[in-house]
Amino acid sequence: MSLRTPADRYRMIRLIRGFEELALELVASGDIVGGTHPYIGQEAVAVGVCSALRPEDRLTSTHRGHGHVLAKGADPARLLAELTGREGGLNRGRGGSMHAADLSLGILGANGIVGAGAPIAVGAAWAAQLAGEPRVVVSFFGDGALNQGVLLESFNLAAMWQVPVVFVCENNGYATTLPAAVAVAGSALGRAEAFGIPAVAVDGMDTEAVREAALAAVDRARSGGGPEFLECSTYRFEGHHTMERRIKLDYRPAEEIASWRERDPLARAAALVGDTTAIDAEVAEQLYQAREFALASPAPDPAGACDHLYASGLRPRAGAVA
Amino acid sequence: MSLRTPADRYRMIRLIRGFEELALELVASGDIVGGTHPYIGQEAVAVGVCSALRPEDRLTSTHRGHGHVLAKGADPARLLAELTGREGGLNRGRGGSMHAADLSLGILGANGIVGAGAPIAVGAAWAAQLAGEPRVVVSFFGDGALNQGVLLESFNLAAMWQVPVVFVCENNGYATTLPAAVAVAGSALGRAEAFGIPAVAVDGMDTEAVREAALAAVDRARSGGGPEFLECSTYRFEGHHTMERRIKLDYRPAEEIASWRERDPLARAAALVGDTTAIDAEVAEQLYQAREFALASPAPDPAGACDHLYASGLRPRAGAVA
Amino acid sequence: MSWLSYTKALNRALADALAEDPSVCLFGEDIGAGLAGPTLGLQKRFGTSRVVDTPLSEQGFTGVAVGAALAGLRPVIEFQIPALLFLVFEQLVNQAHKFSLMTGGQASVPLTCLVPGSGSRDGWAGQHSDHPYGLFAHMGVKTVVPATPTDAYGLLRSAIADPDPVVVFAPAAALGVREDVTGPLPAIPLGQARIHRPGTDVTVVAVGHLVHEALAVARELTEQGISVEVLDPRTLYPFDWDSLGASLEKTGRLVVIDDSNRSCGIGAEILATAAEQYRLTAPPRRITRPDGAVLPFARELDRALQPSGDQLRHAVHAVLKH
Amino acid sequence: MSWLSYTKALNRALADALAEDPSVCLFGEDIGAGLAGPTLGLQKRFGTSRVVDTPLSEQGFTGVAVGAALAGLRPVIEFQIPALLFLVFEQLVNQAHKFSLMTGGQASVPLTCLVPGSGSRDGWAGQHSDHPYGLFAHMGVKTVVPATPTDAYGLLRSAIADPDPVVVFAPAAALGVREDVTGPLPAIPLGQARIHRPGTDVTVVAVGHLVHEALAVARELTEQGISVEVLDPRTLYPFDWDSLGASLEKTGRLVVIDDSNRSCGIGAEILATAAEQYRLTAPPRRITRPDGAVLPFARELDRALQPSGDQLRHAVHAVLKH
Ligand SMILES: Cc1ncc(C[n+]2csc(CCOP(=O)(O)OP(=O)(O)O)c2C)c(N)n1
Ligand SMILES: Cc1ncc(C[n+]2csc(CCOP(=O)(O)OP(=O)(O)O)c2C)c(N)n1
Ligand SMILES: [Mg+2]
Ligand SMILES: [Mg+2]
Repeated sequence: MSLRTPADRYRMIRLIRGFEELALELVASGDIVGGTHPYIGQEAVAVGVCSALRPEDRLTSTHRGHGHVLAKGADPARLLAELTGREGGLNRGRGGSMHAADLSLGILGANGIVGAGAPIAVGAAWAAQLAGEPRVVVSFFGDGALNQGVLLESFNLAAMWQVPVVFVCENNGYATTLPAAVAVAGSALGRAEAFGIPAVAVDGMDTEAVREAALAAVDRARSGGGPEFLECSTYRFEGHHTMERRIKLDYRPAEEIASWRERDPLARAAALVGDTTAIDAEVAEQLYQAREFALASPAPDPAGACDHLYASGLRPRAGAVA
Repeated sequence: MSLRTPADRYRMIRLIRGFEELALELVASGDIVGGTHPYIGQEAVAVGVCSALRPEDRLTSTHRGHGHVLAKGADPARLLAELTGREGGLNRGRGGSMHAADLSLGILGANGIVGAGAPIAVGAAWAAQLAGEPRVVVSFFGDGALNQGVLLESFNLAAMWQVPVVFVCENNGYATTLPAAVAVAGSALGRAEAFGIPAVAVDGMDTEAVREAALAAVDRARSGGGPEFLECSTYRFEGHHTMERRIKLDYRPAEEIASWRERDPLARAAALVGDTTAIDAEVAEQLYQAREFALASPAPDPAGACDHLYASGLRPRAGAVA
Repeated sequence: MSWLSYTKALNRALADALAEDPSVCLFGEDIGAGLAGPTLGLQKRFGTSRVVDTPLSEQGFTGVAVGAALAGLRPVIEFQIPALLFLVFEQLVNQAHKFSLMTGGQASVPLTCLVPGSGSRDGWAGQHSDHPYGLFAHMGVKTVVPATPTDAYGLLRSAIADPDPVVVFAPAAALGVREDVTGPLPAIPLGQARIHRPGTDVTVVAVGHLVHEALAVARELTEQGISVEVLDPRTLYPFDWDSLGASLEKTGRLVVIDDSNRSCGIGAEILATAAEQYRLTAPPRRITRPDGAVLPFARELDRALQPSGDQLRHAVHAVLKH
Repeated sequence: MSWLSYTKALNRALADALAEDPSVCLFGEDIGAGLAGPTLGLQKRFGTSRVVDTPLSEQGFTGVAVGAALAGLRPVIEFQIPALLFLVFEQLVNQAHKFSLMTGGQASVPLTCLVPGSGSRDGWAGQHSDHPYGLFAHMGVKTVVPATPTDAYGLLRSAIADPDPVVVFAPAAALGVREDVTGPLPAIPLGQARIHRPGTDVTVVAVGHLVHEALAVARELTEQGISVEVLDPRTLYPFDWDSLGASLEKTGRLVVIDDSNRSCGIGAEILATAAEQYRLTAPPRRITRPDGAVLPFARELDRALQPSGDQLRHAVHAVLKH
């Protein structure tokens, strides 16, 4: 799915938003077990960045990964089937929300460990460089990841080796309940710059602004200019995890949420398109089909619980011996 | 042993230098098993920094720790007995060169893992802050440690919590064979500053310059001003490890070594004292006594090989059962 | 009398420890909000300087806790996910565990790590579902897995009071267990097993939440005239070999049920020691996860890899055939 | 014919792999200088882009290797110290090991970790002397411990060719072993044990360098009319249970000698599986390090904690009493 025009990008934002709302519904109904980390509010980042990528480019994602995975082109039906733990899912139901991946599209996976995707992205970029392939790798992560040592080590390696990686920090102001203001000493931009990585602040609620910054970073990386860092200021409209719909936490003031909601990237993207009725209808249909597909896809056979444990085909001993 | 006067500091530099030379001898003779990481050439850093400390202050050290341990006041005889693996050693022969510690003097140990001392120092500083004790903690580490995630995480925690810690980077230009120039993107100072930690470049071959910078940093930390970072430019005159006396490596140009040797901190400190004959003789005697003590101290009884494995006194099962 | 949940028992243990001993302090992510349960309300009661919300810097703050412990405090760290222990393996097993021996008994590190929600939680998938207690039992870090609210309370109190590092696993599947309690709860010494149900035909050693599964099976088998002794080791390291021995002397038959990977797990250790020291009437059995298991996302697959009551029943019948 | 040392065999394996397969690349500290031995001369021959000297960022570059593997390369990492595996436990067991299953078979991570000098090296003390292969066998990462030069060559080649992560431990005490070899060396499949010496009275399973100790004891016991079969598993995970079974069917008696901690070690696994599956004539024995061992610095103490030929002799006599 191309993201070349504002209408394409609006459509993708609409799709992600709708997908996430559908996911909320399926969490509530119990069809998605364990819950998800909703991406609602942050869509401009995934869509703006991925609009700057080519099919052969790669990305690493996070626990809050649906937006990245969809924007890079994954089939919403198969992503939803993954979330509902079905055989038709992207990962055959083995990964779920936090590990959704589509290697054929360069999506090296959502990740359950904060910061873990960054060195993987650097490694994939390093491999492209070694092969002389003009591929760029994007590493998405949150403000919380800025305090992970492995991420800072990755900055150093990327800068030292000048690999084609773009670090995209989605600063939504919080790591779960912890405000970035009391967790991140100095500034996000300053951290990247300290490693000699050019760093740019971007309005993460504005798809076009993100796209512009990403295009510049990706082009530079692709042409051998080395890594770049984008800090996208954004906000999650939902709780950290769907669990928060059941437990009351008061770490974010109501006015803060309200003021960010006024900057909804969906509305902003729609404004560039004009009449969105047709697109909205198409996306609604696509999501309806996704839902049908996901819920009709069979549950995995328990006999295959150890399938793919080893790429070599090694079958481990079972846990109980008859 | 006070380090208040230039003569005191010269004496300590002389002691460390002599101790390290003696250690080289005992490695060659086989009395020290496994070798050491010689501190020769870097003495100005340990002595300058420790001259700014009070007895109740603490420090964490590195694999190249003899200088720090001696400058903080450890008994050279007991340190040497530790290096020779004797019951009379600081650690009863259980730690050796890389784990030499004297908790009674606030020496929280040399450390075998690069970067590992930094969060420990921050933790000790945090504890002092919680207790309202005016204690400062110094964390020594090399340029190689600047690329360890845990060290950068420690910068963030120290800055965020404004604990009384002084980070002292002994930049001797190399991590084993790897030049800092191809390992550390950006600058050492810039890394600390990125976390909002004031950072100062110091001539690490000049004891008085180091002392002055350390006094300022320690005073500020003690009075609640938070962490500071000192980058001491220095050089090790010997190889990374005594092993390098046996294998030939050519990662450092001979002229480079020669030019740094001309800036020997020992000569520089001596120049401030005038006639050093009496001090030299005293130190020589002290080292002679240390050697006598170390080599006369009994080897540990193998029956006590698991002594102190648990502070609770738990005795583990043996590895072979009769 | 009150109806105490497991999570509330952990909460009470932390509160009592904080109230009784000013050297106790807590570190962890989102513990101010009490997100995981055990720390609920503690920051309000004991303040932000003793109940410390940490940035996402697991290595850093674990090292900080080690340093604070060396400075005389008794830190407790809450980890949100068992996999976070992988991130801090160096700090726990290579630093905290080794300080006492390496310093010849100068230092002790009274550090407690609490992992509420260890093992599988529906829908959390491969990176959030490990039960890595065997790793710590191998390295020699004291390892506790309470099965009931009163044990959770009593063992956590002892862990905090212990002069050595202790890791306390609170299995997700046990967090919902409730118990009637009256009056103040006692501390329970580390290293003492609990016979939940005496029996004469077979000894079933059950770990953590599987104690309840084992008790259910034992009750059921009574009707078939089979007398099962259910032994909960409670502490996996140091293990209470005397209690196991006493039980095996009675029954001569052994089945272990343990929700961790098979190879080199605690089940292996129990069978090995039993084989060395006791002549069993029948070959022993263990029920575990498969070798090298990674729990898949889909519930059917996840469940297929976890030990079940059925497997236990089967194993008990098998050892009774001899 | 040549007189091949163990270290040289590793060196040859790396060189041949690099020469034959352009997707093989090496990462590690001081590997350009060939400091640890196995990489000597490789950077000169294959260039700095395939033999990469890394900064001291173990987590970072291990993650990089995972990313490079996902992008189609076959990275090998050399770790200078076994304890560095603790630092990268997350990257190895929680990322590399889990990718295949979590992605439903989309991804494989053909990553090899080589640890030359594992176990005790005289004088390197507590943080440099671990033999943590049991941790990987528990988590399910393929784990190899070659005892001889030809096995070192052949197993390392297979490890590099394998589509899954493999950790290869080269015990410090085996690095000096030499062997006469002629012609090209074969790859040796993972998961196949080697009977070093057939025998009929007792099966001695020996791991790594202890194979040579076991062979010496076996030769000596022949003179007393005792026939010892020496079995080297070579791969600890997956373990060659069939070969063990065949041996035990012959001898009915089992002794394991293994230089790692007792509790939950590979020795435990071997005894446990033997107890489950075979009726032994005598209770099995294992000779290991003590529970939770930390190797003290002093040579006498270090040696006291390692398995010895004396203990093995004693154990063989003990199992023969029955
Ligand atoms: C290393 C690590 N620490 C803690 C967690 C638990 N956890 C999951 S998401 C999260 C907050 C992440 O914050 P941020 O990086 O800002 O991303 P956001 O959730 O805001 O998108 C935490 C603490 C984890 N998964 N990994
Ligand atoms: C985390 C870690 N990585 C690697 C090593 C092996 N090693 C010991 S010292 C050293 C170099 C350290 O360089 P630097 O920090 O600059 O200190 P210096 O030796 O120059 O004093 C290395 C690679 C280690 N001990 N710990
Ligand atoms: Mg965030
Ligand atoms: Mg250095």
